[in-house]
Amino acid sequence: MSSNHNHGIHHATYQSIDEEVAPGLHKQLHRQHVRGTLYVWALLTVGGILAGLYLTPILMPHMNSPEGRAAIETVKVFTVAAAPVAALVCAVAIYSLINSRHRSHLDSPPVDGPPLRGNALASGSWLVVSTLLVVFLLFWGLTEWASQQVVHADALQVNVTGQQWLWTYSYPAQTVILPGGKTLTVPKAVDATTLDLPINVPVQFNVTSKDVTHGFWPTQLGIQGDANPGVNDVLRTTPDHLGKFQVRCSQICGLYHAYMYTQASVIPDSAFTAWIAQGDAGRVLTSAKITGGVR
Amino acid sequence: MTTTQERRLEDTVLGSAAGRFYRHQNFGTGLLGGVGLGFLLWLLGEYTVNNNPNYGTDMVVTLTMLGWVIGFNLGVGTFNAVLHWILGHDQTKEDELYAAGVGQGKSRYWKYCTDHKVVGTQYLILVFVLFFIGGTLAMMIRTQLLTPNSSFLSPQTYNAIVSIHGMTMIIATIIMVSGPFANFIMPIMIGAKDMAFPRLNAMSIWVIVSAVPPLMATFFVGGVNAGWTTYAPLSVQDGPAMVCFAFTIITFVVSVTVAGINTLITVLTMRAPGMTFSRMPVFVWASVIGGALGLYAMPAFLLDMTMMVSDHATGTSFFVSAQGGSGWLWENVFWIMGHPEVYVILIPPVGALMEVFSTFSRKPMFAYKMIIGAMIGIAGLSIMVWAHHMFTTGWAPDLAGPFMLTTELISIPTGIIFLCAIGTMWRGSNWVRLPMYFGFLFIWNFIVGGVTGIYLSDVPADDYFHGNMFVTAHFHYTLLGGAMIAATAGLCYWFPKVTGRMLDEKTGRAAFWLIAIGFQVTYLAQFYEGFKGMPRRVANYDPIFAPENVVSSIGAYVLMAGWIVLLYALVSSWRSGSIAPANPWSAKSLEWQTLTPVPLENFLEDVTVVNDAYGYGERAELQVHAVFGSTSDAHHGEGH
Amino acid sequence: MRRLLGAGGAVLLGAAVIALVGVGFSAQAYSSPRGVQKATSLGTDMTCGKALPHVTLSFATYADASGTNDVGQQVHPGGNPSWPSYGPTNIFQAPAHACVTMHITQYDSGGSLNNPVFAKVQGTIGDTESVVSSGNSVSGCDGTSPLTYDGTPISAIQPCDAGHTFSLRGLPGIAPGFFVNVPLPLAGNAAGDNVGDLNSDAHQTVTFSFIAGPKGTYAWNCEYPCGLSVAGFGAVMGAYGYMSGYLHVV
Amino acid sequence: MSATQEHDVTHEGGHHDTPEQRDRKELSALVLFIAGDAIFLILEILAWFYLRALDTQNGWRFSKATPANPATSGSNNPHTIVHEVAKVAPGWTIVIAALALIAGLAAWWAEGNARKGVAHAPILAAALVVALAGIGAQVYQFQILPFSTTDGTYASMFEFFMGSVLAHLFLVVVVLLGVWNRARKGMYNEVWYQIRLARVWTLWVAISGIFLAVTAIFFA
Repeated sequence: MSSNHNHGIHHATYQSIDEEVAPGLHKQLHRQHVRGTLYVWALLTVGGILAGLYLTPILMPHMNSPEGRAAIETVKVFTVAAAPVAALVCAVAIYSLINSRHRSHLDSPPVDGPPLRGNALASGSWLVVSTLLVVFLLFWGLTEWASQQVVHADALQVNVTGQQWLWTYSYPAQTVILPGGKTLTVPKAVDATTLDLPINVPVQFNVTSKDVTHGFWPTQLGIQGDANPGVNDVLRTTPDHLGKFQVRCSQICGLYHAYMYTQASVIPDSAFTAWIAQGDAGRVLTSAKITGGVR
Repeated sequence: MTTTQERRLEDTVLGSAAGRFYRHQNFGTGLLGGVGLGFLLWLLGEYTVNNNPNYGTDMVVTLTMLGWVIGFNLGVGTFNAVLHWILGHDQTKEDELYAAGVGQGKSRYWKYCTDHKVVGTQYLILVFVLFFIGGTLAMMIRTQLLTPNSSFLSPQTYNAIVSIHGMTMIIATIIMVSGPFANFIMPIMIGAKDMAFPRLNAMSIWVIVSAVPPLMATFFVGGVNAGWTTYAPLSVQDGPAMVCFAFTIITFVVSVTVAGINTLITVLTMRAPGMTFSRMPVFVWASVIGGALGLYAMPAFLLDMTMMVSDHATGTSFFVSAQGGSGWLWENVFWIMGHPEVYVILIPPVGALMEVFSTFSRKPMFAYKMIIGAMIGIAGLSIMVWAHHMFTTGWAPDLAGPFMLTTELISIPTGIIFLCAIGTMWRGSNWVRLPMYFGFLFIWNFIVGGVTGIYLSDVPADDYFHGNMFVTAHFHYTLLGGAMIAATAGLCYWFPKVTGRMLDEKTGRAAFWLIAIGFQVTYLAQFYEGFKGMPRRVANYDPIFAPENVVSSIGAYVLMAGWIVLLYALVSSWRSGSIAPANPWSAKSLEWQTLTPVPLENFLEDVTVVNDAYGYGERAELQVHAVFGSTSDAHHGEGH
Repeated sequence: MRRLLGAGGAVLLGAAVIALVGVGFSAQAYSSPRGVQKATSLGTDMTCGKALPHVTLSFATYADASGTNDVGQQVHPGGNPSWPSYGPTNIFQAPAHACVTMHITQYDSGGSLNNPVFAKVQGTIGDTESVVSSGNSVSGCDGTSPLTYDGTPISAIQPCDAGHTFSLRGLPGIAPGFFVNVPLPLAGNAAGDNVGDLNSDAHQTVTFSFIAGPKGTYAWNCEYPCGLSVAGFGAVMGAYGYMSGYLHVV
Repeated sequence: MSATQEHDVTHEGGHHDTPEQRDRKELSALVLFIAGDAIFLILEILAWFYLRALDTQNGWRFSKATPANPATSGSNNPHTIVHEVAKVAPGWTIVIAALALIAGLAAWWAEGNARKGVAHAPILAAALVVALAGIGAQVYQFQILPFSTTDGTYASMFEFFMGSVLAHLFLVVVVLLGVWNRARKGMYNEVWYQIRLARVWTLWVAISGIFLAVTAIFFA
């Protein structure tokens, strides 16, 4: 038998093995270890919660619709909910690193760790907590999602056509009865290459494509849907804040995918009516004017 | 093993029909065969089918690629055994020994070699090559994105690079652990003498090798425009590059299927006595689960890609809506493959990492049964979550709820992986060597990847984040920061066993810090881009995204520098590192109990397993994983 | 120290490889071998409705990119002979905020647009273009025979009479909302016919003016389905440099 | 390594199994392969029903297109399709599946004979001929189809099914060729498990062929 054929090595067993033969939870979690870990955990949890609450709105753009704000809220809530669990994992890892019994990096540790092969209480509570978290996340997600499925009886129809590599919009002739009883009339169909939406008017986008799949993503409306050739994809929202943003293509669509964007704006409904009344001649683009553009 | 015995073997081999052609087949003859047959079929195509304006070029490219793949495998020797079997000329013992590489020195690494350790090493080299190609492409992407309206690459070249970066990395990560380590280490871990089907094993590597050139050929026939997901109908609209791309995948599917079957049968039928399922190391379980999941996922990939070739070369219309097709068919079938595939990538590295945690914390695996259950649970759930990639496609919006449910459920078994990792570390005698460094990095990265994954699983949030850089950052955190870092931990762990040399730890740690810091900078910046609303896969962008793109690019350069330093450490240690002892980590699993370098058929004596491989800190009788020799106590403790 | 040197060397080597590959790729990129066409200055005048520096650019669309069937003019050296192309180059340059007049000579045949929106002239001065026909004998799709224009400003063509379009857009963050779309009516040449010979071939000369935006790179492409495959946007349409390019505003 | 090592490495890795062990391994591997193939089959049939249900732009068989309201084909394709694409009569589809089934049953018979130690090579030869006839029939069916690949998704799916059957039959022929040749040389007089593998594979191909035929005929 060759000398480096060293199967059957006996490593030193854990020093206080007799205490650990039938370990209860309180013995596995030695008090000083628990305290150290708890400090790290608390610190990280607070950090995570604060980041979730205060960083998210800074990181994400201002949203022009309830759907958009729901996205921000979701990130906020999920970060806060996940923070304690993520912090616990980090805390144990960091504590294990700091409190490593073995300082020499060159040789194998002289003493093995305690042979903890699992603990029903720890595993069980981990399972219960993570299941409860998932149930909460699911409940939150489904509630938010369901609240976005409200179909307004009357909505401004906007036909969105994606093609390589431009979005075009057409407003068919229609009369929309607004929630307050007022009406909004598009007397004659209007084609446009920018997207202009009246504020507080429910909008229904009918999204389709002439060629390949595009991703219709009016960024700050918090909705998104693919433009599939031969299919009509319906998206609904009600923009409730004035402002400008971009419609970007979110699905790679070939050569000029990067340039497939549209300037879009939410404008007062009087401005919208005035613009639409010019009919097709009103292709003079509102958004371009708002931005002090080139025309 | 330069013994009389070996010399005797060499004599036997060389004394038999050594001059036969198939003994001389190697990578070179493979190239010759592939190029030759490819050229022949190209000529044939040019003079027969290249008259259709719509499909002619695609038909020619299809024929050429077919010629390359078949020719290469003919040349390298993939079909030898089948042909011999059909002819009724079974290989002699000498032939089989020759095929296992006996007495051929380093040249066996260039051959159709049936020794699982040679195949594992070949896989390792291939993975390095693929990562280097993919990494170079990534650097070009980041260079293009340094400035908003960069003119470093044309939009067409940019799209081509994005697509091939993606697919190269996907292929490389699928095989990065199941290739090298499930082939080299896993059979030793279960006390087997080889894989169940050594010739299929060799086939799996050489078929993948033949799949790589078509992928790179896409650059020369117009490039793939459609990203690695190659969504139809854009990919139908693409030029013949898409045919090359599809051929890569079809070939790759053959390899993964064969390798998956091989892994499963090996573990099912070739375990050493006493190696019960409950004593199997976690890495073995992970390989089995990864292989089984691959077996489920790959047929879907095959279906999608054959349909794609058919649309290109024969004018069928599976994905062309004007003639009744649908891009949704592509998307569904693609993600039926695609989501399980993510876990085909992830599970084996996680298994490897668990071995690292247990060995370097000097503690038994915490909650062993739970982690096996968790991996099986992840695999089971992963086949029911595919449509979360399609929340915004307009396909079946009513199914958003159920798919949100299954997707979020997957975080429960994923959480158990964390529990087992920290449970194993808790109060351990943590021995912080290089594999452990990467282990800690994995924990942090995978937390970030996991939490951001929860945002994406939620439909209202996904309506903002889908298709933007947030998704890019998320899956790089899970697949690069998670799976690939875990695989790196595994590589540093098994490096002494595979190469017989110790890995230079100082250079390795320098690489680690570059990788760790570069990675965070790169992808945290990309998260910020995503929050702000920058779409994915764009060659140019709004200047409002400029600062974070500069940061991300600089991070990416640091990250790449880190990988290159690590590669340097690996290569220089492999060439001239200090000789590794058989068991440098004092680990208990079987691969460390045999010689380094590992002899042909792995063990010099019969192996009997008596306990699991995690008896750290246990009573003496529980510390023994296996005994060697015909009687269980005869060699117990020998060698001390 | 030796280790550090080695690692440093490896980094340098890797960077060199990356740079080399990058250079290789970018050789076929933006910096078109066909060069950049700079606009010719015409002084300052009122063409765009107010006193602005006036510049002009002239280019053409050809049915045959490589010019192999042509009188010798190669508009896209090494290009695919069955592909149409803009020429002599696809990259143009004009000063910022100037009045730009473009003359595009259309030598190619055509058909129907995928989307009739692109048959309307948009974003030019007066939302019009003027077309002058020469030697055209082909019929328009509404029965006009032959399809000829006399230079009167028009705001649209029949969507089924299109040869190509010149559709120019600003990039995000530079000139949001900037959009110029000019349909080029078809000429009577069959694809692959000898084209590009100004004297004898049928062609339509389209003239229009617009005010250039602020400094930056603007992208243009053709919206007529002149490629193969899905929606006529494969092949040439997916290949950069034929029916797509840039306008550098400096 | 010391000279006292009595480790016998003169048999190549993994190949020192008994025939029973090899039988078990190879049959398990075949079952796994068939499982993967079954997933392919299921997805293929799902794709058929999915496209049939979507019928995007009347493109399944153009059955709703009329001269007044034609189904458009791609803008690059000059043909606007106004007539229904003909259904394929069941005849050949059934014949091919039946031929595969006959080949499988013949292999089964041969396997039984080999177990009993009586003549089995001629039966395997017959099975091989039947499988070759199946390929011939499949190629013939390709040629008599009343549509081409470009005629919408029904045509596409149908031809894809046929291609899939053809590929499977090709593998059947390869396997049967080997088994027959080896049987002819008397290699299965004692160890016959490979005939069983060939039988299982051929029968699976027959079953998958029947599934495809039923789908293609009853759900046009």
